[in-house]
Amino acid sequence: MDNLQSYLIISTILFSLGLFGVMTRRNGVAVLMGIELILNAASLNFVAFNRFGGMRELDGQVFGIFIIVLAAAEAAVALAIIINLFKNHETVNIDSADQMKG
Amino acid sequence: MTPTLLFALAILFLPLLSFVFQIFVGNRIGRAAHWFSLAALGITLSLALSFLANIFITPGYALLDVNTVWFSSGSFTVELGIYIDNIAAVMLVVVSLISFLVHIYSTEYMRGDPRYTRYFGYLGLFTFSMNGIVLANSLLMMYVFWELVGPSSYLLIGFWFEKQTAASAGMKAFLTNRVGDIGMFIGILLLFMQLGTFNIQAIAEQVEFGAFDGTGILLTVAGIMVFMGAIGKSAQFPLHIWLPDAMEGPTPVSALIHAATMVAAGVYMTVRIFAFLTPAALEFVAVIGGITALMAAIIAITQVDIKRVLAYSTVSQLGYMVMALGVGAFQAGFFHLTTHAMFKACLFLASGSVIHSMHHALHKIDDHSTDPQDMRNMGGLRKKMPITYISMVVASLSISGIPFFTGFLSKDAILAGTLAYYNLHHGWTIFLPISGFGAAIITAFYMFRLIFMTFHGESARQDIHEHLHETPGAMTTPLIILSVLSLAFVFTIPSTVNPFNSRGWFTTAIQTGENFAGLDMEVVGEALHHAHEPAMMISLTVAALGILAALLFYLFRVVNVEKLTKRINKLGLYNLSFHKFYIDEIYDAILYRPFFWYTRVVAKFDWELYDQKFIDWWGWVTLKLSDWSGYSDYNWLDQKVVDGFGKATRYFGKELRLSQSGVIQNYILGGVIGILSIFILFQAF
Amino acid sequence: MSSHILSLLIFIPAAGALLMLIGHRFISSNGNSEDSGKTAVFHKWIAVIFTGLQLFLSIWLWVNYVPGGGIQYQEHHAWIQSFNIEYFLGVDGLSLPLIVLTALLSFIGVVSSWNIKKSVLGYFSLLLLLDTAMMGVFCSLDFFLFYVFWELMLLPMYFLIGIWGGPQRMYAAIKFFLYTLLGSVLMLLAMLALYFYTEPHTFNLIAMIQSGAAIRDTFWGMDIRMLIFVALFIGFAIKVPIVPFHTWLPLAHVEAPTAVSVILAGVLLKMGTYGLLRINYPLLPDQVYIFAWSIALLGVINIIWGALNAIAQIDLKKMVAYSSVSHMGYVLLGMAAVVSTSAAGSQAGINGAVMQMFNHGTITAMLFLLVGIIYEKVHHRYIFFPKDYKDPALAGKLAFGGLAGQLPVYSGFVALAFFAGLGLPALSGFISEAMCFIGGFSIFRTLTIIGTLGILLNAIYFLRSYMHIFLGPVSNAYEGLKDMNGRELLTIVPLAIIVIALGVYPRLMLDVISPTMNSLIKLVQDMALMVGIN
Amino acid sequence: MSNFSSIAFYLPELLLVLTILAVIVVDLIPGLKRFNWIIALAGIIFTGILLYGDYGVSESLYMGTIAADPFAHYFKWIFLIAGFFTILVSRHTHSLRDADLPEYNALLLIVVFGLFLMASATNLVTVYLGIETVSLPSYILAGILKNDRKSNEASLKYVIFGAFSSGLMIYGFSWLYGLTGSMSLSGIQQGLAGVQEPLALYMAILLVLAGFGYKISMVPFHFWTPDVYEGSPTPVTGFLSVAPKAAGFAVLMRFFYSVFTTGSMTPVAGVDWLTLIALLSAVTMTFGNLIALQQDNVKRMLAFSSIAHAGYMLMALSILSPDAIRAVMIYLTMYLFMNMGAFFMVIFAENQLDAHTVEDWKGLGRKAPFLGALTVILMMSLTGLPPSAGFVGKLYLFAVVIAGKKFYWLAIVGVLNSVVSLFYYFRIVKAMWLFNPADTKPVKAGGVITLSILLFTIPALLLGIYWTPIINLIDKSIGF
Repeated sequence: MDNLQSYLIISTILFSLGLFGVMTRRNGVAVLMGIELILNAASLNFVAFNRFGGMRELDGQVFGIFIIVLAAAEAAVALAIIINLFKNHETVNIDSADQMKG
Repeated sequence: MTPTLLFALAILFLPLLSFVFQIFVGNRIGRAAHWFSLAALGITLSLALSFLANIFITPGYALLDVNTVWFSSGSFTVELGIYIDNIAAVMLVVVSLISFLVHIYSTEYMRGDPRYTRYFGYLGLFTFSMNGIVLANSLLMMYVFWELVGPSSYLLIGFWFEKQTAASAGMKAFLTNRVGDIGMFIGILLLFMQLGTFNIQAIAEQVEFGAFDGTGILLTVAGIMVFMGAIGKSAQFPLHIWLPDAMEGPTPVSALIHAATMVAAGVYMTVRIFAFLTPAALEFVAVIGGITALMAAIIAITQVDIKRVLAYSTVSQLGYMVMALGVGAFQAGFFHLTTHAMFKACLFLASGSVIHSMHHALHKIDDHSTDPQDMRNMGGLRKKMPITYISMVVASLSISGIPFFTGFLSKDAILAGTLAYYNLHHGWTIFLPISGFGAAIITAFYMFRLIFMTFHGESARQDIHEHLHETPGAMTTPLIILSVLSLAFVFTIPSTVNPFNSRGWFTTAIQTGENFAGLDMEVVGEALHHAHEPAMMISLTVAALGILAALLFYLFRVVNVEKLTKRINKLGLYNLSFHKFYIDEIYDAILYRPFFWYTRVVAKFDWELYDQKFIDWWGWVTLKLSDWSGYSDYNWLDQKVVDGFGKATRYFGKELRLSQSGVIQNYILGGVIGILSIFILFQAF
Repeated sequence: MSSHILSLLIFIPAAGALLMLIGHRFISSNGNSEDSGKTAVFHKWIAVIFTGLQLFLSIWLWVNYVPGGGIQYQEHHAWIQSFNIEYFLGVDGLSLPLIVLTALLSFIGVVSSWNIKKSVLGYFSLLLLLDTAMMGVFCSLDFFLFYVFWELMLLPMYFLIGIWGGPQRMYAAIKFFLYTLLGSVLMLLAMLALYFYTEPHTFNLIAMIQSGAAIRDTFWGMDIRMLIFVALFIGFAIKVPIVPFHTWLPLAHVEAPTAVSVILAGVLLKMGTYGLLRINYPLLPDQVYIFAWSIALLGVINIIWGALNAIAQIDLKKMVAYSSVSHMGYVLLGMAAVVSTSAAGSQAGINGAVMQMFNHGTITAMLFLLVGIIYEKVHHRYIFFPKDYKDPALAGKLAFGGLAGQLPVYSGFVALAFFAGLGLPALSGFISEAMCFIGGFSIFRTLTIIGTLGILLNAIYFLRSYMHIFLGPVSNAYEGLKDMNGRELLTIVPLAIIVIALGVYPRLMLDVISPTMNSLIKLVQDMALMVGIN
Repeated sequence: MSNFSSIAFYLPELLLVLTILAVIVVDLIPGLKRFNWIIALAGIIFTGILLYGDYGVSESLYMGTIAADPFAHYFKWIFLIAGFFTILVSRHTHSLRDADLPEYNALLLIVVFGLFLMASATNLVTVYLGIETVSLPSYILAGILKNDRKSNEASLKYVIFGAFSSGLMIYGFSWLYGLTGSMSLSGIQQGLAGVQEPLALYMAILLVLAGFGYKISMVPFHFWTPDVYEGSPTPVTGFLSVAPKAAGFAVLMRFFYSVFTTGSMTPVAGVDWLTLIALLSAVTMTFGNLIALQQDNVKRMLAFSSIAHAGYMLMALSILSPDAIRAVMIYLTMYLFMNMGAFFMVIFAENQLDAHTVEDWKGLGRKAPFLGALTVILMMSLTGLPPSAGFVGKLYLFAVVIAGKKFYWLAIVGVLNSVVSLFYYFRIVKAMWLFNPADTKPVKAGGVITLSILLFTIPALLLGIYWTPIINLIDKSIGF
């Protein structure tokens, strides 16, 4: 099982789950989680490719760390905004923000 | 510049000068301004006479033939030129003489009119245009002046434009003429494209040397096309409808138009182009003339308006002239043009004199409802207006073709021509002499009907009668001059005084025309010669018959006219004549109304459908799209129509903006669907 | 002076506009945008002086022009080197009449706008800007420069119609704008295609003539030359306007203020046909051969369709607008004759077309001015009131009648203009129309014969409307109308003189244009041979 | 170049970072708080001076992760100008009065820094880093009016859509890395030459395009644009509509031209992304224009129009040639002036009249004739009518397409779209000039706003008449 293919399958599943979550969840926090899943899928890919691709450098691993860092920052900003949403709308349901359309 | 050219230019431009003077200066001077026009026309007339004098010296020779480039772009050149031969010289005299006399006459007739000076200006313009046609050496130049006759007639016929009928009549004349002009223009184009020139002499020459080879169908077509101009101008069937309406103009104008200018222009032009009219084209010409002559004569019988009778008589006589040219009696046609100018001018001016007198009488008794032109209100005028009466009788005798009068000479020659034509061709061409002689008998009848109804018998309205009196000298003098000119000897001296022989200076000066398009003039001449005597016999007989009938009907009242009328009318014949064969009504029903309806439809289509709803088609498409997508209902159809393109784009925009639902997850969905569809799309292809 | 005369000619009005904007600040007492009487007078006189100066220069240009001397008064500077765009001006026999026409009509337009009340500054400065753009179009010999001026016209036109127009002005303005822009963007594409297909790449219209012959390519199976021709043609056709691209015209004309209608009909319409002659003809002569019949057909359709529509109109201005459609048809018919095998025919056609452009400019300007004058007097211009007129008592009734007695001078000029419009000899329209017909007839006989119907149709609506308005029983509704005043005469009389002068002595014009146009014919015919399609 | 020696060429960015820090620090000192905008502006000016010193440099920094090349250099000027004027104008925007401006300025500067990074990134990591550095402060900026529901909604939509898109992109990156084994753009290009799985590559390209497309608001990743633009404070909207879009194009061009293109200027193995771009371009501009027709809110209309402008620019990228890059750079330059000018005008209208919809703008031209006239020029330029900068920009775009002799249909779609765009741009002009205002009381704008509008209108007009200097500059800046 320790081959590239299995990692890729897992990452694809993660990606799909993330995508599904982003598209279906109403709760803002849950949507954020979906996004995190997508990022993790990418991160996993990087690491896996780095390991199985026979590369000398560790740049894939480094990228993985970068993703984690930036995902954290992103989550921080997004959560702040969702809190603000809650302040304004008394809900974290992102459907409630549909004032602007058309 | 030779004196001849100078004179010719003076003849052309003096009337124009009169026009310019009257328009810009005239109304500041007032009535006295007419002296300027009289002087201008007087000089014109004397110059024209000086040309006429020349034709006795050198017959058959062009007095003047000059050419100058009007404008040119290298290969395409348009020349202007003057060509004066005997025909033109005679015509010039006719035009300027009649015009001059009409000028004199009008000083009295139009006295007190608020636009008195302008009237004289218009007369000048008219004379100028007509002289231009006469002098032109090229078809294009002729067309130019031909078209100029349009507005001048428009202005004169509609001179009393406050009358709706006058205003419409002017327009009708102009537009009807334009129909013919289109044909003439196309004909000119055809000739130009084939021969590269507009010059009439040059065209004739090239035709002579076989520029149109083969069957000459093209030449026939070109000839007929050019002749269409004459159909319009000379009021031939089926474009004769404008002429009777043109009676709405002042009576002297009618005299000018119907005797010497406008209507004569058509015949004159046909004379000019005679040399290259093919036999087939001439046949067409003859038929048109024949139909016109007979039909107009029949209409004239029943008219009660004195001027209308004369108007239809004019149409009929023009038919004669055209028919004459058609059958190859070139000389006779032109002769009749000349003689007709004199006696018809005389008739019109005389009728004008009557109307003038009637008008004054009505004015005196304060009657504004009675029509001063209706013959039924006249009668017994001969004692009150002797000069008018005599001159009118002279002219009537002339038009009826009685010996000792000019009409006899020319008309007889035409009738001989039709007879000769029948002798040559047989068959259906019997129609031509029938038409000719038939019209002759009718002419004599209706002319004397007019005389008797107007001048003889009891006065129908005694109250009017009391106030009638002879018109002043300025009006009677032209009458006298014209009636003298309607006497036969004027045209025959010094050669002969035989009233049955037309040989004289005129026939010497105006030779039998040439034809290069296939008509053998010698054969025609021979046939004419043979037909001369029988024609004379028959024509004398029919003229006598006609006058006799008129005598019986209207002077001695042997026959009860009313009863007869009713009897005839059982077949609708009287009405047919009285309503001018319903031609105006027919045109109205099948041409004018549908046409204007059509233009309105076109305009509606252009704006309301094409422009405003063009994209209703787009709209239709989008409607279908929306049906499929289930997005839209039919409401948008009811919305105000913007523009086609705009509508569609806005509509699509409206549909598309639905995609911007405001819900973020739909956006993401949109992105994912987008990316997937791109992926699939590109994999598929 | 002569070396920069064209630049002067183009930018004098713009300078006037600038002066107005600057002067406004100093003269207006409160610095307000609204006009006081003082500023209004200032703007009017600036406009008159600057357009007058331009008119004077254009006449100077005409007088000193040497017919047959090729392109004169050239100015040639590099503009954007990296794109080979040049500031290239020049005048030949094709553009000269139109330059004079533009200057004349601009001047007359300014004079006729004397009674404008609504923001005088804006009106006159836009009018002058428009003037600059129009002049630029006719002077440019660089396609790019031409295009810039071409588009520059749209903006002032939009405002002039949109602000000073009639009740439907906004609709008319945007419609005009969209329609013409649609045409010009296609032209832009064609221009770029020409640029990239010529070697070396150039926008220089003179240089393109030679290198243009080498363009050979296909796109999706279509000849690229044909695509370019069609794109350019549509661009120009909208301006002419050629049916079916004409529907912006009646609306824009009707809604525009008088002076703008005059310029619109007098100058802008000519740009379409000018563009065809300047660009399509020399650059793609083989396509001219292919499309000549279609151009003639469209010309005939224009003649007939425009006239039929004009007949049905009850609004005098709309009638005149449709008459423009009809009259521009003659130009097209004449232009199509370039392919005629007979030298006389092609020369008559092309020269006639150019003359018709000028003549229609003057005649239609007269017509619109005259309509404007009556509108100013009675505030409507109906021949018949429409069925849904605001006053139900008048709806469907004749609106005028017998004005000829009340307004003799006015009706005289209207008669002159109408007769000129229906192509009466001795007035300028006749010569050019006849030449167009002669040209057309030399190659497209049947079409031309159908086209000659226009002779009749044009007469119908002019005479009918004349009768309804000026003849017949005098209507009492308009008592106390004043005849034309001096200022109005000043706008009409020069045009009337030109109309008569060119009708009597067409050489005034023909001698100037024919050398250029004849060489254009030769060019088109020779190049078409060279390109190989003939 | 090694990390240490790279610093010499990285001074502008470093100064920018210092400025950011200074702004944050100064904000903590009560007495100096009100001066922080001066520090921010001064920082930008000095950055500009340092940047000017780097003119003509072409170096690869930090072991090939960042390039200090003329291409990036040119874009940096666009970012600096946009940033400078946004900070300046924001101070005079009424709706931002209550906001925390110090934070605001710092955030803006961070965005500028991120844009610098985006424009010069030559490595997957730096590309990602750059995009995120731009995005994160942008989310906050969009929602900086904390109590404004619209602003809040804008930031929410922005963050979710942004994070999602960058997620897609990063996933695509991972595949690229896997396929080629390299992180640097040049390495990936070389690696792609031998790739055997076009499908995977294709998927990767699409995912990457999603990330970039979101930044330049390309259909179908444009959905966030209108809502965010409408909800954000107007100066932010103006900035977002220009600077990140420019940076997005910079990174898009760099990426596609140096990664998905072989050395001989043809698309990489079996993936015809040129046709893809052409299609997306047509859809994008049509979509943007058609919906813009329907808008009544001026900001929203401009948002949709900015989508359309992205479509126009993509049009050029469907042709693979240096001219395409040049054309896009020219267009972005022109777009900077005309679009930001238009947004400044919107700020003016909001400030003085509280005008949001086209209806509110009625008669504005008569109340403020000078600014009204400038607006006409800006709208003309946005429509692309000569003589204006917008026209010149479009001219170059169309020239590329025509010269490519391949996508004539795209050119036709493009010009038709310009015609459509006329309609809505001139709705604003119509409202301003063709209607009479209720009252003719003149409306005066503050000096800064007027000056900013003027400064952006002058180039919008003058660059339409003479643009050789810009062309020369850009021609020197095309080298990657």
